Amino acid sequence: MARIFALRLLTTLVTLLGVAVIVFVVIRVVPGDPIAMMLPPGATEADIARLRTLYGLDKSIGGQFVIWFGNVLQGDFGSSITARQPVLTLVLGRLPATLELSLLALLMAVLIGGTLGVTGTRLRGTRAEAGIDVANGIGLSVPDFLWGLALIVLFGVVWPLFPISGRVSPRLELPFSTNFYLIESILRLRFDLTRNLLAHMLMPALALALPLAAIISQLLKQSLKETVNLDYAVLARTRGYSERHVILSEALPNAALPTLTLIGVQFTFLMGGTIIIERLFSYEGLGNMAIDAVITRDLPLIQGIVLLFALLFTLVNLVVDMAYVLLNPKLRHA
Amino acid sequence: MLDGRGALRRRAGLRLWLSAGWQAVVMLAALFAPWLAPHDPLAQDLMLGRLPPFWLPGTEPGYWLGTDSLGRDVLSRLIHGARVALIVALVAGTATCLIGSTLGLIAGFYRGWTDRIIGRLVDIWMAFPPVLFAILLIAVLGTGLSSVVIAIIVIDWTRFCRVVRAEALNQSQMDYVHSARVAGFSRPRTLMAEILPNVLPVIVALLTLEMGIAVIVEAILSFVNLSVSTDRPTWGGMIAEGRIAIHHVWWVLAFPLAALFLTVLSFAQLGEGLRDRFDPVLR
Amino acid sequence: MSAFLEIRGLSAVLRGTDLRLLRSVDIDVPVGTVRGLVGESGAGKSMIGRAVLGVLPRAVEIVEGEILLDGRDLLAMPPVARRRLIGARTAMIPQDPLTALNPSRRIGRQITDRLVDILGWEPARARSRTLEMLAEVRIPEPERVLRLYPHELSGGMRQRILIASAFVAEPELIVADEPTTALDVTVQKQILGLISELQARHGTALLFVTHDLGVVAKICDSLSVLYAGKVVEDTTVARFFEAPAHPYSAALLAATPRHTDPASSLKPVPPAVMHAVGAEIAAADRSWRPRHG
Amino acid sequence: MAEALFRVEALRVELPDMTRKPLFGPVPRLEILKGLDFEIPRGAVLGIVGGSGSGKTTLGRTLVRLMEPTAGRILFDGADITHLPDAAMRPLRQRIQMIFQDPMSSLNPRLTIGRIIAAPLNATSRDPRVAEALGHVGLPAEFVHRYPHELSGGQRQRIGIARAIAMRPDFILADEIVSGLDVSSQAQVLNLLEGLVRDLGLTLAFISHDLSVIRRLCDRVIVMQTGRIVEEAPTEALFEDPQHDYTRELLDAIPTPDPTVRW
Repeated sequence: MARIFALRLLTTLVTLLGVAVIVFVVIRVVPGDPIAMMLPPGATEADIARLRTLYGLDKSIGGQFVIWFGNVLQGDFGSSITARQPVLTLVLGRLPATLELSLLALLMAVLIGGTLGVTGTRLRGTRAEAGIDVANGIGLSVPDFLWGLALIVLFGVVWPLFPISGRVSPRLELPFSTNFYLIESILRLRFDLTRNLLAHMLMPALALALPLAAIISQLLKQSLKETVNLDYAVLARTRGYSERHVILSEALPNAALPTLTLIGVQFTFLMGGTIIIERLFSYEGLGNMAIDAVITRDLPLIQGIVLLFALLFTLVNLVVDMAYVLLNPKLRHA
Repeated sequence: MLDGRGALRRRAGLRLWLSAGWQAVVMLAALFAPWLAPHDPLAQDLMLGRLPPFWLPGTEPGYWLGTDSLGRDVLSRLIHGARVALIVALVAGTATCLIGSTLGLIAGFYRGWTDRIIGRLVDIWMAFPPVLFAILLIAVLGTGLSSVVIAIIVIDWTRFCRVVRAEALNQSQMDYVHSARVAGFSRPRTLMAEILPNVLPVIVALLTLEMGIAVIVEAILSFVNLSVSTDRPTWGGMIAEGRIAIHHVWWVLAFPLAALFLTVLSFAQLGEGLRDRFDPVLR
Repeated sequence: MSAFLEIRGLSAVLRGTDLRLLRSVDIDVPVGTVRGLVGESGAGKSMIGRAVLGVLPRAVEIVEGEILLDGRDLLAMPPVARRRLIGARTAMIPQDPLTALNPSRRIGRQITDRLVDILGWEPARARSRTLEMLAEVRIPEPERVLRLYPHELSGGMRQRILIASAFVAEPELIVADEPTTALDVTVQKQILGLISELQARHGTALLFVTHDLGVVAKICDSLSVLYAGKVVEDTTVARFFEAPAHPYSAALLAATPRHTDPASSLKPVPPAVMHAVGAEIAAADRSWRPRHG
Repeated sequence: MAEALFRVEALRVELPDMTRKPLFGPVPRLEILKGLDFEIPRGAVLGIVGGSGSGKTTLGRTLVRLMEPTAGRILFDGADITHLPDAAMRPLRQRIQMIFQDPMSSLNPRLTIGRIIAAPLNATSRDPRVAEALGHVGLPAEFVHRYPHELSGGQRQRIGIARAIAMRPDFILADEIVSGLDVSSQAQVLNLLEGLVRDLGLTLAFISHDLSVIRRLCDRVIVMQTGRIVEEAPTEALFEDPQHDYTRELLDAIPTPDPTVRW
């Protein structure tokens, strides 16, 4: 097992190095003169000179990469050109909002998808299953962006149930000392704030959750339907266990395993989706900041956000792969 | 069971026809936009601003789906917007498919170091959020249709590569591939004549999905104002305008949204329908 | 004495169609005897075993007949009571030892859980009885084996576990569904020997589903030959191998390889026999009207 | 005695054992075949028997060069083919054919039967040779338009045979070709193969786990256990007077369809 983990860690490091090279190439090499790219509207001669010395642009490409990568490893992503603050501070300040949104969406996806998958298996061969299949088909082919828009029209305009912009109502006093608003509001027992936060998060989270819920539901149902016909599930039935027990206790632990690996990759897709969904709902997270950074050409900030996302994605995949090994008795003893 | 399959086939046939019907509508709109559109999609007339669609009170004759805040005709913009959507779907979808599938086939069939390099590359690519990657590329490359197409290819080739690689790998372990070797087939011939026909259904399904995805990516880029130039109407651009004035002109958002929904769904259905119809194993 | 398991006029169709899968099947398995259920793939032999245990696939619908377990008709019972009765008095030895054990649970729990959950035994009693049973199927170090996961055991060992698990609660009927098809011949011989020995010692009624007439000759007392869901011959093993009565079962026996007499074995089934048995099925179907219309 | 069609000398096959692959350094190797010597005379039918894990399938795949030997020599018709590269092997391929265990997996599901049989043949001789091959295995010529999944198991396996003989090979390897079939189809396929070997003068290696099938078809038998040949003898002698314990064990374990024979 230690061998599998070590191997996996090694490939993760290689991936992260590759990510760094590509970010470097796209941002620093392709545009020709990166300084010109980095110039915010209304930059002065002094800005240009400062940036040139900062990035050591007189050096060779390889030399530039080494300097740049060295800085990155020390957590120095430079300073934002528009906000004139260290990139790391800005990025870490926004990260909690995006994490809370993604995790809430993941939770919703697992609950919706899991329920539909198990129910579909329970009702296999009936009209209800066919209905779940149709819903899955639509959920699979329509992306989060469209779900978000549809939710805005439905529950923001036609039947205005929820606010359509922001993370929290702007007029509220916030007693928070961290940026994990949702978690802190629960810990501080300020459930009025929790409700307000959730009302803002519900639609963006649902938009992010629906495609993943459809994938989970479809894959879980498929693998459950195979598993409930395996001999061990049949044996459990002949021993007097109910169908419910067979699905939940015998089949689910085994059928969930392939679904779990899939959730890893899909969760990174979901996090990638936060970028446009945050924009759509004016939610103050990393993604919204990233789009602003691209529009204002704040290159150090873009770089920082891309690297942070890449780090998160590889970590998610690493964690899921390791969880898979831990949960699979065949690999646990390898 | 036999009856069940028949019913399934009929329903699949209906879905295929409905999808093909919508595709035809989009294609006709794109081809004949100047003749079909009742107005100039760019003509502004603030006197005619914020007209609602035809079934609501306060409309002006000839503006069926209303106008936006600047008084531009929504229907005409919708029809003209089909052009960018269709070009992106066809060009970006096909190019992404060709590049991704080729790499996937090679990696899955030849294994060894090619597979390792391509696999590592896919891993690295998967570490980037695709939307951010696309936006960044456009920022670097500059806006314009060709940049949009390049961005879609660059971010989405991995989708084909991963799935096609897995399928090619799966197929290359079947005995019919060993049998081709015993028959004296060369490796490339085995790949093209034996494996490709078995991977093709997957590729076709992915291709139609990708066409829908390409349309969405373009809409997202338009939405953040990083697609083609603003004097060309796009569905995504309309959605962005509608989102800003959502409480006044929701129809500017709703109609292109509906068009995108139908387009994405019909591409997905088209893929399934084509497979049910033309795959000998399912036929 | 009446048989412990009696199947009377059992017919099944593909759900929602008139396509018959079982055609008025009659089968008896008296206490302490072994009944072989033989046929080629698609003959419905596994389906009968599954019908007895109440685990038919959803696509199969029983339309008439009775399955009497110790005189009580399983098909007339409410589902929960039927499940309890089957769970308490019967057991199954499945075909594939690789998929018959849950890969994510330890061996011990897989045997003892149902003794506690369903039969209401004390956990300690369940455990000691399980250890006793593992020793009876000659599994070395039973204490250690209880803590293992299925993938840590060979195919032959797993099949022993499944046999122990089938006999552990002293069932009166066991349905064995091709229990040795996935095994090497040398292992098959040991496993069949074990099943025979336990069956005789515990006096269990055994319904043994197999495609292999050789296996039938070794462990069964009587057999039913199936073709297209119909019992074409029901006889004792001694009589059958002496002189099979039905032309189809005679042809099946002649097609079976026999190393002691290579020249007269492996005879292809003559087309005339297939036509005749096909016509027999068609005639039976013409005179059959499903009870529910 | 004439020169043997196949001669195998000290054949060894090792495979990398990926389950014990260390993080760095070479992968440990698993020995599958541990030095085999035997010959297949022209026109002979050789049975290769053994349990699972005996290496019989690996031996077959190495003979037809689907797998690369680690050591030893394989001579086909006097020519050393042990390490012949793919391109040099290709002209010999049509003389060495194989029939696979699972016809569902060995017939390309998305090609018609006609294309499956015709694919390796050159264009001029295609149609008559396909028809001839189908005739040999007793299937109607219309089958060329069908797809594999439209046939029964026995029919599929006959297509596997037709594909092999359409090449007019000198040698055919049959790997467990009846183990997935019902007894009636099994008898039919075996009788067909027996007739073809006789009529076409083929040399055949027949891999099986089932000694009673071997007895009917083969002249000589090789018994394998864990990568070694434990006994090689003419069929009659092997069954009448087995020398090795493992052979006796295998023979004893056969369930003969005769309740009067003690087991």
